[in-house]
Amino acid sequence: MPQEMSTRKAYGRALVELGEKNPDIVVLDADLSMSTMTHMFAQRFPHRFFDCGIAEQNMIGIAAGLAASGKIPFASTFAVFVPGRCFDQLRLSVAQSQLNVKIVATHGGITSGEDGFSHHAIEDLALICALPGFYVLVPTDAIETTQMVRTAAVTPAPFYIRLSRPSTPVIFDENYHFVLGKAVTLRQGNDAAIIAIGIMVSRALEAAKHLAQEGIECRVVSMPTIKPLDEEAILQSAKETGAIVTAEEHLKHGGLGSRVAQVVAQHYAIPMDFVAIEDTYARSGKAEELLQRYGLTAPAIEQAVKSAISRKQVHHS
Amino acid sequence: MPQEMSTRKAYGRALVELGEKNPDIVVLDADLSMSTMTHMFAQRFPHRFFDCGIAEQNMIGIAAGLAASGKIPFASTFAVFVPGRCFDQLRLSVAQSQLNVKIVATHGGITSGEDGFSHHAIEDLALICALPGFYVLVPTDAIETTQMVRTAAVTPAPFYIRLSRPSTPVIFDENYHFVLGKAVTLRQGNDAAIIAIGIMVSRALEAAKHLAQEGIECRVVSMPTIKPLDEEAILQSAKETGAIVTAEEHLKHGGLGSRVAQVVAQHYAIPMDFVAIEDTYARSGKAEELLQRYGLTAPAIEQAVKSAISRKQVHHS
Amino acid sequence: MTEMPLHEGGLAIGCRGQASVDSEAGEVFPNADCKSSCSLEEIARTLRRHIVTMIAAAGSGHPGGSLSAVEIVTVLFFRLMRHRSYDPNWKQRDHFILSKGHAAPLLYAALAESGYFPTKELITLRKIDSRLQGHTDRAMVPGVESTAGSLGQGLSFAIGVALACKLDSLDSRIYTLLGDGECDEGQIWEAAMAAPHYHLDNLTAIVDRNNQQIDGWTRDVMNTEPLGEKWHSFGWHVIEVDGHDIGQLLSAFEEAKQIKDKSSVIIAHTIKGKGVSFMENNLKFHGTAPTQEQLEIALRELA
Amino acid sequence: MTEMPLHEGGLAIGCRGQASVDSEAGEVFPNADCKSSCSLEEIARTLRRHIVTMIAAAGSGHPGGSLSAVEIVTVLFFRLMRHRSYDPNWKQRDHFILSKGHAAPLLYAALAESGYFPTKELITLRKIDSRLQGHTDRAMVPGVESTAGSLGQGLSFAIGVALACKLDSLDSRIYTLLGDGECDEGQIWEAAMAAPHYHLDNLTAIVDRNNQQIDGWTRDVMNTEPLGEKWHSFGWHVIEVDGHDIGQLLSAFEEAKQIKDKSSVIIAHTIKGKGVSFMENNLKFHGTAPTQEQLEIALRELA
Ligand SMILES: Cc1ncc(C[n+]2csc(CCOP(=O)(O)OP(=O)(O)O)c2C)c(N)n1
Ligand SMILES: Cc1ncc(C[n+]2csc(CCOP(=O)(O)OP(=O)(O)O)c2C)c(N)n1
Ligand SMILES: [Mg+2]
Ligand SMILES: [Mg+2]
Repeated sequence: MPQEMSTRKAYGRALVELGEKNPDIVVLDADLSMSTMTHMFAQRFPHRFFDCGIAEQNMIGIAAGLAASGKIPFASTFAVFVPGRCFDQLRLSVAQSQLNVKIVATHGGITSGEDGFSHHAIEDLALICALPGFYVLVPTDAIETTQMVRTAAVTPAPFYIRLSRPSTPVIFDENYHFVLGKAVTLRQGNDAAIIAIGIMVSRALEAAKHLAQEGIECRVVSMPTIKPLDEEAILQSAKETGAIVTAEEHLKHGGLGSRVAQVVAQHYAIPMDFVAIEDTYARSGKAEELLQRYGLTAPAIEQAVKSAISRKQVHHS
Repeated sequence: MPQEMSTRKAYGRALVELGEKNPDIVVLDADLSMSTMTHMFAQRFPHRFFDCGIAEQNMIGIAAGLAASGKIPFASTFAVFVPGRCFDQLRLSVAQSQLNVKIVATHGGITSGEDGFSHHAIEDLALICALPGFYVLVPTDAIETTQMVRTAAVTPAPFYIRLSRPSTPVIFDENYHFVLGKAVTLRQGNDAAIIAIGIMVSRALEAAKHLAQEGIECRVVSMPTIKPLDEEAILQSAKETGAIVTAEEHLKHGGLGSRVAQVVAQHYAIPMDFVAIEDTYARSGKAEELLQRYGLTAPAIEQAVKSAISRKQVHHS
Repeated sequence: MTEMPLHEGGLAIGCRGQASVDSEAGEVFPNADCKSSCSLEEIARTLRRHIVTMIAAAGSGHPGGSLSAVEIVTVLFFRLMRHRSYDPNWKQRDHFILSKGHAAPLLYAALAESGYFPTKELITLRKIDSRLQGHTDRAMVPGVESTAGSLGQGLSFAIGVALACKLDSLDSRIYTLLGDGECDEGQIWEAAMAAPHYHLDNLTAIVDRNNQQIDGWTRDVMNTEPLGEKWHSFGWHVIEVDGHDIGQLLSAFEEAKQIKDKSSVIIAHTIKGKGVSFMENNLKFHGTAPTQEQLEIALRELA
Repeated sequence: MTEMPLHEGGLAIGCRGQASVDSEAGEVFPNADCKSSCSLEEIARTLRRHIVTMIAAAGSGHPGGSLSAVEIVTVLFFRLMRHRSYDPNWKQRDHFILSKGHAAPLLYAALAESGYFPTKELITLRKIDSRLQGHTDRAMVPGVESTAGSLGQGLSFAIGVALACKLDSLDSRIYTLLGDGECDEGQIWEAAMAAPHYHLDNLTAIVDRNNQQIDGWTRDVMNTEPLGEKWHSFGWHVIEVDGHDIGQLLSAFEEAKQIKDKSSVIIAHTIKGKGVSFMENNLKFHGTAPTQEQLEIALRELA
């Protein structure tokens, strides 16, 4: 495994691997197969690949019909178009129909960069988590992506897996084992916990390293399954550290932070802070420039950790 | 004003009133004008009413174009179809376009009843709050609805107003004055605060009355503006009561509760509980039966209040 | 729950769950007995009685668009489609996908009369613990292939099923019933473009052309004419019939079967509320239940 | 920011912001000077140079679909449309709504050459503090009427603008440019059904029929043929032209103007990447920027 690889590339490869093993795997795309990497599957298994053209709603309906007939459809496009362009189809034809459809959306977040806000998926998690029955996953790296795709293929339920465009650091080694619904503690620490997803995990680790130099020991938890949440891991972090910061490439509303906040508030109220995109759209720019501009950085996490720690029990004295 | 009236009926009347005063008001519907009550406007101002047929996406785009040309479009259908059937259109053509479009969606929640889950809007707030720039409102009664519609008409920004199907108690009198972005304290109390929206406000008042009989004094706050939230009112409740329960006819994910939890966690962490629909779809049934079945009742609120109170500071001892 | 007369015609009872082999075609028609034991017209009348009765019992529902499509569904379930009420997921079956989900009462009536569940269950429609949801839920009721209620989604779903049948080399036929108002939805045209592109000659769509939607006549609300030309220009073989004429429907479906390499659509000209005088072409009965008094008149007319 | 040669033709400079009255038509053509001072062909070439130059400077973007529609946009901005660069929101203006938002570089070039902003700003395309977003943002750039980037939305928006013009008794014309792949989107057909229903004869859609989308030729990815018949069956007046032939475009737009009571669509047959040999019909250049070396070749070809 190279040091860096995009999660979508790992997805393309995993699909081919699955396709070899299981003839029921079928793949759909909406005229973006070169970018979502489903073209790898299309080339190898042309008869099990369906390009739906630029018609995301129809793609989801077709996937549902295929699933109802025993196929295991993987449907891909950019995260900004699914769920956004076909939410009602995901709702009725997949979630309410309880069908075994796998949505793998690439170009999540703002790191799709220069295309601008029409192409920045900053609200997909808010939407997809509003669909009862869906598993919602965000991998940390290419290795985890592969395992998630395999897991989705053998778990009969609707899945949403959110990938990103750029190459990102490979964090796990080949021995890593993804477990559906389980958080992964990447660093120990009891002063605060940083719970992160996707590209923010490596930034969380970086922040923790810096904070350790200042004597603040942070636990770093990656939460690859956004739904259902690993409530146990969250509550353990809450109890053992007393302060939680979440970090995600998503709006503050409706994503990881909002989901963790509800668990915490309902079971073990402690101060939190949220590293996420405030209520605004981003502009065109290079991925790294945008992450800086919209506060998705290690320093932003460090600041949030300090803020949460400063609020520990103050008002309970 | 009668004792009971549906908020959608108040909407239909308010539209006609606005239409008389302002020739720029135009109204759109998607083949549900009899149910959304826009037919009242259609009858009075046929040339300013556009039925788009069963094409919600097109309706939003047309509304955006009208707004770009200086009109003030009100677009209506069921809350399950807008935002769900046209999220990407609301995103690009309205929110990202910063256009003055008013969405008034009726049949919010599960009280649309017997039609079943395809017609139950339990996720619309999660979606619409994920659109930067939108004001999101849920009126408590018919009186407040009228004022909200008037406010939306004179405030140049995208609005989403969520109404319900059944007749509901009229709570406010004619002297009531809706203020955009402000919470309304309907009952004082310092043991816990119940923050509620829509049909759950009257249930919250009922719960507070019962709890008072047991010596628990609850503040009842209605939060007609879900976005932007009245953070001040929330934090005041948090500080003065130390326990907050939210109540809404919506999924627990992404609605009022999730938004309040983030404010609380970030500024003044206290125990909370959530009266909302758990992660599931509801079935066909009478409105009242469904509210019972899915836990949207005064007793459920009472229990949640007790739970939140029981967690006050326990783990901080 | 009120006890209501269900007016079981008993006509189709003889057919329930008994597969028989049509030796000519070499195909299995579970309901082949119907062909001899009872006329399709009689079955249609029975379904209509079920529809008005169950909607009256529910106190809400959609009689108009259920009644307009009765002959279409009758011909499919009681003559043409291979299906087994005792084995709803039979791999070789033909598929019926109801896209206009508010016509659920019609589908429930046809399924009950085909033996998928007791006809006396029909009366539970829309009640809190019933399987018979206001709009169809595929997870709840045997024989219901798709979850519906949000319009415009059935044709896409049907394409998925048709593609799967092709992949599995099954010669099943896939039928989907659309409303004419439903054809306003863009998703219908996305799907309409895709089906012939994928050469799905195992797929037949039927448009219940009753010329009404909720807000009025389709030509006033959103004109879909020339509807046949639209489908034709999207690559479909188009057949127009009187949707209440069983003979025309039978030959239209037969014609559709013969067409290779593309999909067929049957535009079935119908009357909304057909069979009940005061419901016919009456917008009000798109989504209003008959009163007890109206029910009695309706049942008399359908006797 | 790299300094890049912008190859300002200067052709259109004489036209910028100077309204002149075409006495024959009695209409205000701010860019009427172009008719005499410079040929539309020359302007088209200038726009092409801007497009490849700014996309090369950005390092990303969509040359193919920008180049294919150059003549369409040239004819509209520099001959037919009433608009004022010094008064972008002029109430009486004609409207251009770019639906296929990835052709933003083309629109930016036309706006700059019309005097809405300096041509030297073009080079800031897609850079972090530029107004020139990767896909158009109506709130940022004067002259940009719609926010785009998610395909399928422009025609609906154009209908809204056209309805507003009718309500306000303005005789403005509304133009919207669609991709042919974009016609896969259901929303296009929802809108296509609605425009003639509302009798919007002030609306003209242009489909850039370059026969390609991202995954390949449209006939392979999702066949839209017969495209003209589809629009015809949706109630439109259909005109087919060579989209690189300025004469044919001019008379098509003139014809559209004469059609009453319904909307017109011009199916402009084009070549994706037109004007740059190695980009023509080359799928790769749908969404890839030319290298510096490729840019130089392109500019030589467009000299
Ligand atoms: C996406 C969507 N929008 C709106 C509705 C509300 N609705 C239910 S039935 C109906 C009219 C349907 O008309 P048509 O398709 O002609 O059905 P029929 O006349 O056969 O009853 C509408 C608008 C819906 N169910 N789904
Ligand atoms: C709703 C939506 N789906 C997918 C895309 C990604 N996308 C951008 S351009 C494009 C192909 C467009 O093809 P066409 O409309 O023919 O444009 P042209 O050939 O003129 O470039 C696609 C699929 C998008 N922008 N919007
Ligand atoms: Mg109809
Ligand atoms: Mg093209």
